[in-house]
Amino acid sequence: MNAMQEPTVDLELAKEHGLDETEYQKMLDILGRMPTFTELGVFSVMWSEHCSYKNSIALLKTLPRKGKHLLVEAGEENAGLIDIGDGLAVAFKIESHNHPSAVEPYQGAATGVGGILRDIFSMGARPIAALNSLRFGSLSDPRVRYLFEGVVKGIADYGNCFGVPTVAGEIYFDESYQGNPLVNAMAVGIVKHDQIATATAKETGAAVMLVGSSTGRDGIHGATFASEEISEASEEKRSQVQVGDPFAEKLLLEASLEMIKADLLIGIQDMGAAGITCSTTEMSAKGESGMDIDLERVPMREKGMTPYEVLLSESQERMLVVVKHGRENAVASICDKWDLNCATIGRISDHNKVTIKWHGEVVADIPADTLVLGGGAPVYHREAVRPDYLNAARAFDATTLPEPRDHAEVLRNLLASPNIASKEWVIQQYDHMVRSNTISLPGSDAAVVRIKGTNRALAMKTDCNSRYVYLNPRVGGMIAVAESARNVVCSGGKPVGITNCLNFGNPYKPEIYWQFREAVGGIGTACLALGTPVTGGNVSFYNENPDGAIYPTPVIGMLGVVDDLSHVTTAWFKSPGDLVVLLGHNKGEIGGSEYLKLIHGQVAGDCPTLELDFEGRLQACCLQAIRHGIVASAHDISDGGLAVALAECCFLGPRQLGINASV
Amino acid sequence: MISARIHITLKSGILDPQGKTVLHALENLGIQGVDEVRIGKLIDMDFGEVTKDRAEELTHEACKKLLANPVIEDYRIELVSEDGG
Amino acid sequence: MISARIHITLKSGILDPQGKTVLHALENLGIQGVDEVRIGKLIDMDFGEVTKDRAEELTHEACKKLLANPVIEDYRIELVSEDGG
Amino acid sequence: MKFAVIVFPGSNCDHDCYYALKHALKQDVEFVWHKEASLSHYDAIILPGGFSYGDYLRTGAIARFSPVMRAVVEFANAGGIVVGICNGFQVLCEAGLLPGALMRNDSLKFVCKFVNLRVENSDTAFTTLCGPGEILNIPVAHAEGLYYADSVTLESVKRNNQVLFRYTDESGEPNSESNPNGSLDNIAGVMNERGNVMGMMPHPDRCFEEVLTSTDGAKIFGSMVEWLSERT
Repeated sequence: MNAMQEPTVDLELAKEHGLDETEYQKMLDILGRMPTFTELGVFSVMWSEHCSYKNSIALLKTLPRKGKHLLVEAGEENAGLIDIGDGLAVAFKIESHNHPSAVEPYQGAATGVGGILRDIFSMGARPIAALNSLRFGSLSDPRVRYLFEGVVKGIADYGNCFGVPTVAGEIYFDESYQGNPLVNAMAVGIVKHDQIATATAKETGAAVMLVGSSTGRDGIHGATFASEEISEASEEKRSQVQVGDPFAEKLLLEASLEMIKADLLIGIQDMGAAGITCSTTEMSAKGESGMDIDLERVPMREKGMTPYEVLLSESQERMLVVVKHGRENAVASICDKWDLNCATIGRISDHNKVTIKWHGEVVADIPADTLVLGGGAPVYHREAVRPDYLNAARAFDATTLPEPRDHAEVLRNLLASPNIASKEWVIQQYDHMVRSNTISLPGSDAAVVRIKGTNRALAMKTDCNSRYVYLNPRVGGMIAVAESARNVVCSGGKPVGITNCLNFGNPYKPEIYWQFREAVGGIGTACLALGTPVTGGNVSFYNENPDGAIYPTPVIGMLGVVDDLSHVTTAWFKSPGDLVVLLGHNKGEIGGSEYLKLIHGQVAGDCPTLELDFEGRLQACCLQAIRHGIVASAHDISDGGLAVALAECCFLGPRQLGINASV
Repeated sequence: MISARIHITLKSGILDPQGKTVLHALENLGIQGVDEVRIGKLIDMDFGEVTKDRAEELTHEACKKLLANPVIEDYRIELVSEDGG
Repeated sequence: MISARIHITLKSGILDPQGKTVLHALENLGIQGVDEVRIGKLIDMDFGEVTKDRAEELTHEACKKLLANPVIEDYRIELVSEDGG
Repeated sequence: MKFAVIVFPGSNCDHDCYYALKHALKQDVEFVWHKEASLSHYDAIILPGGFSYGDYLRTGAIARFSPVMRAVVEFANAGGIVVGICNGFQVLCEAGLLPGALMRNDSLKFVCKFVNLRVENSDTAFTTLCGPGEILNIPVAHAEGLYYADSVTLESVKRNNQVLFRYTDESGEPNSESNPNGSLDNIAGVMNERGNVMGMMPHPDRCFEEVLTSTDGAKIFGSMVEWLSERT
C-alpha cells in the first residue's frame, strides 16, 4: 500500500484508531480539511492515553512539583533532574511496560528497561542504577510462573548486558494481577551541570538526525495498544512485538554522551512510544519550531514499509538529535566509531508545523503544539464515584478474628509467603555490582550507590502497598510515599524527591477514577509534608483482567542523598547486647495486612492510619540518630509487621543473631 | 530408535540483534556477499520405543507447550528413524 | 538467491545442561518417552549474487573462523537455492 | 609501569578495572580502544568483563577478531602479562591464548554473588601476594562461566599447575554447592603454561577497597604490580 492508495479517513476508521467523536471533530477543526491516513495515525497515537495523559494530566498538575533542588520541572524534560551539590545532578524516572509484558514477558520487560535507560541518558546523564517494581497473579498458576520467569530474565539480560547494576526492586503476587502483570522499570543517572541536555528543537535549518538501530514494524499501535484493556479486541491489533538490543543500547549510550560532551547538539530525545511521531512533534512543540522531514531517509530494516508504519514504529534503541550548524560530520564520525546508523532525515523549519514528506510527497502536515500534552491534546475530567466494595470492607471488625493458636507457626507462614520471602532467586540474576558503586547489597531497606569522587551516595527504593490503596486510596497513597521515604532514611539517606508510576484500571469507570483521584490526592499531601517534590513519572491505565480492575497501584520511586558514606546503614542486627528501639506507635492495625490475607484469607478493614506530621518527625529523628553514629542497624516495619521485621533483622546479615523482645 | 530435529526460527519481521551483529562481524572478517544472517535454535529429541507417528505427535506437543514461543517464533520438524529414511 | 542453513551441535560427550533441563521440563508437562534432548544453534545465511560452490566455500570459511567453536562444537551445512534443490 | 585496559564495544567493567588500578593500586593506567594496533608501551594488558558484542553468538567469539587482539597475542607471545576477567577470560580462550572454553552455567541462569576461591598456586604473577591455599572472597557475575576442557587438556592444565583458583566453601572444600556454574573441578581461573597469561571468571575489580565488602581483589592486582616491579 504505497502512500497514494492510503484508505480514506472517516469517523469509523478514527474510532478504530481509538479516537472518539469529539476528538475526531477536533482533529478536523485543527487541520481545516480531511486528514490523510498517516495524519490519522499521528493524531491517534499522540492523543492516546499513553502519550497525552488526557485522563490524568488535570490531576497530575495538583501534585507538588516545586523544590529548591529541582533543575527541571516535572513534564518539562525526559526525566526529573535534582541538584545534589558538587556540581552534579541526578536524573531519575520510573515507567511502565505492563501490556507488552503480558503478551511477551521477556521482550516486554527488556524493552521497558531499555526505554527508561534512554530517558536518562538523553538528559546527558550516565545511568548508575536500575530498579524495578513487579506484580503478578498467584504463583500457583503456570502462566503466572511463565510471565514471572520471563520478566525477570528480560530485566536481567538487558540491564546486565547494558552494564547498569539492577540494585533494588519489589515483587508482589496477588490474584488481582492475574492476566495483567505490572512491570515498572526505574533508572537513576548522574550528570555534571554543564553537560545537561534538553529535548528541544530550535534554529531554523539545523539538521535533524536519527541515530541508532534501523526501523522496522516493531510494536506499531504500541502506544494505542497500551491504551486499551488486554482483551480479545487488542489481541489481533497486536502486531510485531518490540525486541530490545542491549548491545546496540550500550553503543547508543556511549555515542550520545560523547555528542553531548562535545557540545554538538541543540536537542536530543529518545524514541519512546510512538517513535518518530512523538519525538519530532514533542521536540518541535518544546522549541516552538517546526520540522521538514523526508521520511524515506529513515534507515529501514524491512521492505515495503509505508509512511504510516515508519512514523508509528516503536523499534528500539533509536534517538532523534538536532545538530548544531556545521557539526553534522562530527556527529557522523562519533556514530561511525560506535557502529551506529546516522541519517539526516530533515531540517528545523521556522513554521511551527511538522511536515512529513515521503519521496517528495507531503503525507502529514500538522502544527506540532496541537498534538502534544500541554498543547492541543485533549484534557478530560472524568466522573468519580466512591466504589461500593469499600462499605463491605470497612464493615470488617478485627475483634471477631479468632486468635491463632500457634504464633510461631503464623510467623513461619508469613516469612514463607511469596510477598515476604527472600527474593534472592531473583536478585542473583541481576548484576547488582557492576560499576563498583553498590555499597549496600540488595535485601536491605533501600539500595545505596556511591558517587565516585565524592564521599556521598544515593539511596533509592521503589514502594507501594496496593492492598492499602485498594482499601483507602487517599491514605494508601500517603503510605506509599511515607514508606519509600522510611526505607531511604533507614539506609542513611535524606529523601529529596520522587518519581511515580500510577498503575490503575479503566479511567472511564467512575469507581476507578475515584481511586485514581483519591490516590493522587494522598500522594500530593504526603510529598508536601515530607518535602519530596514529584519530578515526573508515568501513568498506566486500562490494567484490567477479565473479572475486574487490578488493585490501584501507585508505585513510588524515592531518591535520597547520603551525605557521608559513614552514614550508610543496613537492616540486620550487628552485635549481641545492642539495644533494640521501636520508633513510633505500634497500634496493632491489621486492616489490609499480609497477615489478614495469608492466614484469614481476607482483604478487608481500613488501611493503617498515618499522621504525616508525626511521620516527618519520626524520619528526622531516625536520620539524626544515624548521623550521630549511634545506630548500628535500622529497618522499616512493613509487610508482616513487627514480628517479620524483627525476624529479618536477625537473619538478613552474614551473622545469624537472635532477639528477645517484650511487646 | 527415532529422533526428531526441531528447527526454531524467529518470525519474519521480528528484529534479530544477534543475526545483525554476526553479519557485521563476518564482513569485518572479509566474508563478503552475505545479505542477511538469522540465528535460531536446533533441538534434537531422541525417543525410546515409540512409533514414528507417536514421536511426531509428541514433538508437536513439546513445541507448542514449551520449546517454541508462539508469539515470536516458528518451528519445523524433521523426523529421523535410526534404520534410515 | 542462495542461502545456507548451518546446524551447530555440541560435540558428543560434552555436558549439555540446557538439554537436561528441557528434558526435565518436558517430563513435568507429561511428555513421556523422550530419552535425551540436545540443544544446538541454527544459523541461516542469505547470499546475494554468488554461485552455489562459492556460497558453500564462504559458509565453511565463516563456520571455521567464527560461527562454530572447534573446541566444543561440530557443524553441518545445508545449501538451499531459491529455485529449489 | 603502565597498564592498558582494553575497551571492546560492549565492555562494561572497563571503568571498574581502571578505577581499581588507578585509585586503589595507584598505578598508571589507560583505556585502549579495540581498534588500536599496538600495545608496545604497556607492561600489562587487562581484558575487562562485560558483554563484548552483546555476547552474541558466543561470549568473546567476535571480540577475539578486534584489531587490538593481534597486538594482544603478540604481547602475550613475547611474555607480557595479560589478564582476562570474566568476558576477558572468554575472549582469551576463544583467541587460543588459554586452554578450554567457557560454557553456559549449568543453572542456565545469570549468577551474581560473592564466592569463596581457594588459591591453588600462589607462586605466580597473579597470586604472589596470596598464601598457598588462601581463601579469597570475590564476587562472580556471569551467565557463561562453566569452565570446560577435554580430558587431555584438563589433565595437562592440572599437571602443569596452571589452575590458579577453585570455587570452595568457607573451609576451602571444593564441593558442588560452592560451584556457582558447574565448572569442571570447580575451576575458576587458569593460566597458560608459561605463566604470563591468566583468565578468571570472578571479578577482582569489584572488591578492591573496604567499602566494597571485601578487599581481596586488590591482592590479585597487587600481585601483578609486585611481580612486574621486580622484573622491570
